[in-house]
Amino acid sequence: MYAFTFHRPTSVRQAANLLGKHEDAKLLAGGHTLLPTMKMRLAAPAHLVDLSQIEGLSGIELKGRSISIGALTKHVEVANSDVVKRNLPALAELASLIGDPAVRHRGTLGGSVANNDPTADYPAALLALGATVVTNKRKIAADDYFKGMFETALEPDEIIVKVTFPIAKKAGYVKFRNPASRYAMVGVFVAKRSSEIRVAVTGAGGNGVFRVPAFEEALKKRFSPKSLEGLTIPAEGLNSDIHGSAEYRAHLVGVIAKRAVAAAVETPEVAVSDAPENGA
Amino acid sequence: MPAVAMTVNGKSVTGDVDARTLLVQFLRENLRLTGTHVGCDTSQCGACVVHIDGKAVKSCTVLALQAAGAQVATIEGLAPNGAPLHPMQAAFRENHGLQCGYCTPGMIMSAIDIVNRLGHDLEDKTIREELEGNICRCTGYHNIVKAIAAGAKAMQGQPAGQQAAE
Amino acid sequence: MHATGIGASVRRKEDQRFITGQGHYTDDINRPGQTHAYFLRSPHAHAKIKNIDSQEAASAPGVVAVLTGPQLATDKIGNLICGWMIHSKDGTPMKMAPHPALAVGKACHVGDAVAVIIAETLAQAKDASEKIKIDYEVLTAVVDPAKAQAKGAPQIHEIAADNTIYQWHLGDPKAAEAAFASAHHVTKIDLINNRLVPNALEPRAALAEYDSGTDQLTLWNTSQNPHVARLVIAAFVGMAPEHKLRVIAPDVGGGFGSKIFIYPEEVVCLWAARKVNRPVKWTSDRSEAFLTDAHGRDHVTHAEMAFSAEGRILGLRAKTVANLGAYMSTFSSSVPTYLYATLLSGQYDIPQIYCEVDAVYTNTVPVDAYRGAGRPEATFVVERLVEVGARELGLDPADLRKRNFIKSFPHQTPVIMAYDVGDYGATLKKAMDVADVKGFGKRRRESARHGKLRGLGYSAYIEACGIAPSQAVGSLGAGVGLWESAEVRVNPTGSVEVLTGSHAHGQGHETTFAQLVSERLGIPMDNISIVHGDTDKVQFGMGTYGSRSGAVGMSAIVKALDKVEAKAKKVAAYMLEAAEADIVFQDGKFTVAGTDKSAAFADVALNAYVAHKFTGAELEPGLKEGAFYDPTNFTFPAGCHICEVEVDPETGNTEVVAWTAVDDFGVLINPMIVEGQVHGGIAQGVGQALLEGAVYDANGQLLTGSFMDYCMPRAENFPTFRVETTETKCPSNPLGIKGCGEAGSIAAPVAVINAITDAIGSEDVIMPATPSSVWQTLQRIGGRKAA
Amino acid sequence: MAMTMSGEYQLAATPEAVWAKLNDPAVLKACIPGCDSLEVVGENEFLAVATNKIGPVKATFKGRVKLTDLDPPHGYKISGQGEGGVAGFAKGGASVKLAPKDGGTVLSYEVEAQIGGKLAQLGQRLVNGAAKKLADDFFVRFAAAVVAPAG
Repeated sequence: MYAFTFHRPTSVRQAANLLGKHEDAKLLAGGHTLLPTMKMRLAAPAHLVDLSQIEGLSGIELKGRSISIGALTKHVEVANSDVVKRNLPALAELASLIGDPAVRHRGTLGGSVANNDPTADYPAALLALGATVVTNKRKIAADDYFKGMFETALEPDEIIVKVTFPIAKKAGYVKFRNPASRYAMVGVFVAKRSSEIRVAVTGAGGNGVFRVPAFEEALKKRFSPKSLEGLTIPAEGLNSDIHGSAEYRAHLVGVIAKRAVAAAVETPEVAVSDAPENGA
Repeated sequence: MPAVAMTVNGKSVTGDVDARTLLVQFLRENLRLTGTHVGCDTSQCGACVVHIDGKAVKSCTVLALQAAGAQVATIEGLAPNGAPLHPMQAAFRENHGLQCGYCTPGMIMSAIDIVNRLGHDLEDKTIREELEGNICRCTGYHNIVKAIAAGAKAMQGQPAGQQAAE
Repeated sequence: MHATGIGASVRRKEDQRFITGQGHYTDDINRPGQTHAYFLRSPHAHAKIKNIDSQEAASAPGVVAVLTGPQLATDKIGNLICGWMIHSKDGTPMKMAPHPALAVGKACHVGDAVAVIIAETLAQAKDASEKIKIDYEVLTAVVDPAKAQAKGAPQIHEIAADNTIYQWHLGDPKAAEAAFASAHHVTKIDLINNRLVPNALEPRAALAEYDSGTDQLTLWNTSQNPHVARLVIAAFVGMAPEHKLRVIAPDVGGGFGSKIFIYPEEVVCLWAARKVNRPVKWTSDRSEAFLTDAHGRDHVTHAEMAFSAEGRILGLRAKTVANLGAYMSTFSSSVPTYLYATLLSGQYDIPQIYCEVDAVYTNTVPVDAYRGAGRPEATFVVERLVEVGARELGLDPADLRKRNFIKSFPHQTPVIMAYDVGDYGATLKKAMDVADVKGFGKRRRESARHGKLRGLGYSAYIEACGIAPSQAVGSLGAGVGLWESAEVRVNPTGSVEVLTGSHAHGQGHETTFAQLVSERLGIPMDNISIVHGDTDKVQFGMGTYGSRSGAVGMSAIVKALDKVEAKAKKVAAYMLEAAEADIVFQDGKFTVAGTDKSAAFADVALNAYVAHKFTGAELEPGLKEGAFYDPTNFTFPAGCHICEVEVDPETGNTEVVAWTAVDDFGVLINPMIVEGQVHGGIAQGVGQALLEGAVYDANGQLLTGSFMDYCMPRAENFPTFRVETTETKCPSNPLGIKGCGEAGSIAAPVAVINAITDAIGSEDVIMPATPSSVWQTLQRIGGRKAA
Repeated sequence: MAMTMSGEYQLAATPEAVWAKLNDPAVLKACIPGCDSLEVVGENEFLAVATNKIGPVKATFKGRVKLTDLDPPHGYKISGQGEGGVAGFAKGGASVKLAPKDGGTVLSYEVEAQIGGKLAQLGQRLVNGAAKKLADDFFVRFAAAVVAPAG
C-alpha cells in the first residue's frame, strides 16, 4: 500500500467537504474492494475518508411500500433483516450470497452500489426493483444511475446515503458464481410488480448490469419459468474470459433467469399492493 | 504516525502506526500475536480471520485505524495463559480438523462465529457453505466439518462469557 | 496394540500449539536489527535486460542495499541446480541451463527475480523498488510445451536447441510395436495433464542472519528438507561451507512438494544478510507465490493401449511432452521420467510398455514435484486408457480391470518396478461394496428425474512410495541417496528425544513417530519428543516427500531403537547381575528370563548414565544411538477410488456427490492421521479435475495469478468421504508400512473424469472440467446422452 | 493477456479530412482516453502519458505512440506501448482504415492489445471490459472530433 492520510469524519457534510478539498480522496466503507486494490498498489488515493463514524448511514426501515436501507448497512444485516426477509426475501437472499460470511460482516450496500462492479450482485437488485439511490445531493433512479462498468451517475463529491427498494409482489435472485472469485458469472434478479416486470442481469455484461426486455415481455404474458423456455440473449457484448465465453454466458443468462423466475414463483406473494414509488 | 487504541483479547492496547498498517500487521507485528496468519492477498483464504466486536472479519482487509475503539478477539484469546481449551479448539484436536495448522486459527475463529450466528445444531451442508471464506489445503475439509459440528454442540453448555474472548 | 501404540488413532501432540495460535512458522520469527527484502520481478515472460538503473532506489528512504544478478557472480555465488541427471535416448546428458538466483542479462518468465531491495521496512523496500529503472528488450515468448520444440520457436537458453532438455525413453519399442500389431483393438487417447499451482496455505518465507564473529550463517525457511537445502546451498551455490551454515525449517504450513526445492529467494537472503551484515527477511505474498513456487504436472500426452479379443491388455505406448518451465528446478527432471513412466503398468499385468518423454523449456514458472509427482500423470494415462478401452470394447470397466490385475507377487513390470505385494482384487471389491455400485443404476435414474446426469468413475491406482533404495535411484541419475537417518537419545531420567531427518509440515510426525517409540520402549507419549527441521540438531536427513517418512524415516527409528535396546540390555545385565542373553525386554521392563528380577526402562537409562554398575572399559556410558536406514525397494501402495458425480446439463456444472476410497497402505501406525492424508489428497485431486489450472496467455502472462482466478477447492466442493483400507504388509521395511500421503491426489483426478465422461457419454472432457468446458462438450455432442 | 477488438464508424467528412485529423497530435491527445500529455518526439512519434481508471484500479501509463504504415488517406497503424509502473505494461496497436461511403467516410479499426504484469495477473475481472471500453472511447471521441469545427 502507498502512504495516505486517514480521515474519520462524523458527518456526511464533513465527508463531502473532504472529497471536495482533496482531489485524490476515496471513501472507505467496508473496504473490501478498495483495500485489496490498494494492497496490490493498483490504487493510490492520497486520502481515505472512513465513513464508519457517521451516524445515521446504517439501518433498515420499512417505509410504506418501500424498504429503505442505509448506505453503510452491512450485507449480513440485509441478509438477516426480518423486514427484508418478510417483504423482499429475494434481496435478503442476494445479500446472503455476496462474498463469504466474513466479507458480509464488513461489506456495505453503499460501497457495492457506488463501485458498480460489473460482477457485483446489488446492481441487479437495484435495476430490477427500480430502486432509488439517495445521495447527499439528490435522488437518482436506478435506471439513470448505472452508467457502464464501474461507472455511475455519482459526482465526485457525492455520497450515497441510502437506497430505497420498492417492494415487489414477487422477486427472485439466482446467481451462478465464478467458482474462484465468488463474484457472479451470471446473476439474474427478476421482479414482478403490479406496474411491470423487470429482469436485470449482472456478471455477464461487458458494460455492467443490464435489463433483458425480451424476457420481460415473455414474462408479462405469464410469470412462469416456462415462459423463458428456449429464450436466450445474443452473446455479443457479453464478457468473455478464461472462466467462460460470451456464448456460455449468454446461455447461462437464459438458464439462470428461468431459475430466478422459479424462485420468485415459489415465494409467497408479498401482501403489499405496490404502486410507482415516489417521494419516500 | 497516528495513534490507535483498541481492546485485544480483553486487554487495552495502543500503538503508533503508519496509516497503511493493516489490522493483521498490527496484531502480528506490534502485538506479536502471530497466531493470526496471512495466506492470500485477495481476502479469500480466511487464515487471518479474527473477531471485531463479536463478528468474524478478515483482518487482512481492515486497517488498524478502522479498528480503533473496537473489541478484537484473536485465536490467542480463546484459551489464554494455559486456560482450558475453548470447546471449538478441543473439537478440532479431537476430530483431527487440522494438519499443517496454518489455516487453523482462522478456521476456529470462523467456526465460533458460525455457531454464534446459527446455533449449536449444524448440518454438514450448512457448515460447508459457511466455510466458503476459509481455504484449507491439507485436510479436504472432511474433518474440519466434523470438528465444527462437534464443537458447536460442545459450545452449548458453555457459560456465555466464554463464547469467544471478546 | 496399546492405547498409544501402533495402530491407535492417537490425537496429535502438535495440535496444542496450532489450535492456540502458538505455532512458530518462519514469518512468525523476527531477529534483532532485521531488514526486509522485496524482489523486483520481470513483468515480461522473455526479455533481455539491457540495463538496470538502481541509483535513485539505493538512496530512497530506509533502503539498505539494492542488489542485482551480475553482483552474484562477482561474489562467486553459484547457480541453482537440478540434482537428478537424465540422459537422452542418444546418450547425451540433459541440457541444464544456468539458473542464477537473480536474473543475469535475461528474464525467462514473468516473476523471474531481477533485483532485490533490502530496506528497514517492507513498505520502504516496495516504495524504492518503483524507482528502479530497467531497460528490457522484450523477446517473443513460448508457453505451450507442444509448441516449444517447433521450428521457429524462440530459443530460451543457449544450451538447449529447440528448447529440448532431454528426449528420454523407457521400454522396448520393437516389442511394444509387435504387441500392438497383434492387437484385436487399440484404444487411443490424447490428453493434457493440467498445470497446477501447489498453493500450500503458508506462503514461502526465508529469514537469514549472519554472525560476523563466527562467520556463521543461519537460515530459517519454509523447507521440507533443510539438510538438502544446506547441502545444495553450500556445495553448489557456494554460499558458505556446510559447517558454517545452519538451516532451520520450523513449523511449515503445508508443502505438497513445493517446499522441497531450493529457491532463489533463500539464496539471496543469505547472500544479502552477509553483505549488509544484518538479518534479512523475505515473506512471499500469494501473488508472488503464484509466480515463483514451482508448479506441478503440465504434460501433453498421446497414449495407446492394445487389447486382445478377450479383453487382455497386450501393451501400452505413451508419448509425453513435459513442460519444465523456464529453468530446471531441483528435482524437476525426475518427475516426468522415473516417477512417471515407471508407473505406467498401473495395477495391470501389461507385457509391453514403451514410453517416450521430451522435456522442454518454456517461458513459464519452473515445474517440479507436486503431490504425487509423476504418479498422478501415470495413473491418469493408464486409468483413462482402461476406462475408454472398456467402453469401446463394450465391457464393464470393473470387469476389464479385474481381468488384467496382477495377481501374483513379486511382479516385475516392463518399466523397472518390481511390485512386492498387493491384492488389487480385494481393494476393488471392497470399494464396489462400500460405494454400492450395484445401486448405481437406481441412483442414476433418480438423478435423471431431477434433470441431472449421473456418472460413476473408477480409479485403480498404484504408486511407488518411500523413495527409495539409494543404489537404485543413483543408477537412475539421482544426485543424492534416499535413505533416512534417526537418532534416539535416552535421557538419564528415561525420557526420550528422537532426532529425525524427515520433516513434518502437516503429517503429524510428532505423534506417529512417538507412537512407535512409546510402543517399543513402553514409555508414555508425553515422555517422548520428536526433533526435526534443524541442521544443528539433526546430523543429516533427506527430508519429507514421496510419502517416505513412514516407510523410510520410521524404519530408521526402528533401527536406532534396536541399537538402544541392545545397549540397554547390556546395562540391565550388569544391574540385574545376569547374562546379557538372558535379558528380555517387554512392556518397558528388562527382566531376567524365567525370574521375577527386573529393572524399569528409566532405571536402566539412569544406570547407563551414572555408569556405577559397569566399567567404561567394558561398556561405554550413555544411552544414545543413531542409525541410517536405506530401503531395499520402493513401497507400492495401491487402491481403488470410486467417484460419483452429477452433471447439470443446463449449466455444465459438476457436483461430486459421493466418494469412496479403499486403499492398501500396509500397516497403519495412526489410522486417524492416515485417513486425514487421504482426505487431503482427494481434495487436491478433485481440485485438479474440476477447479484448478494455471492458464497462461500466449505472451507468457499468468492469467490465473490469484485466488480470484485460480480456483481453490472449498468445503462445499465435496461430499463426506467414505474412506476404508485393506492391508497387505510391505515386506521391504520392518514396520510393513507403505506410505499414504499422495494416494488421494494420484487416484482422484481420473476417477472424476471417468465419472463425468460416464455421465455425459462423451470422452471429450478436459481438466479442469469447469462448467463452461463441460457445457461446451455437451453442445458439441448435441445435448445429453440418450438414457 | 491479449485482446482483440474491432469496430466501424460512419463519419460525415471526406477521407482526406478524416486523415488530417488522424494525424493531428492535438486531436489524438483529445481522443486517447485519460491522456495527460502527448509530446511530439519525432516524425509520427509521440511520448504520451495517460491515466486510466478501471473501477478501484488507477494506473498511469507512460510510453511511446507511433504511426506507421501510413497510406494517406486510406489508413495507418497507430501503436503504442506504455509502462504502468507496478501495474505492469500495456501495448497495442490499431489498424485504421478509411473508405469513402455515402459522401462521408467509413472508419474501421482492428485493435490488438496486450496487458502484462500485475494487471494481467490480478485483473482478469477488470481488464477485458476495460480495454474494449478504452478502444470504443477513443473512436467515439475521434468521431466527434472529426465533425467538430477545426481549432
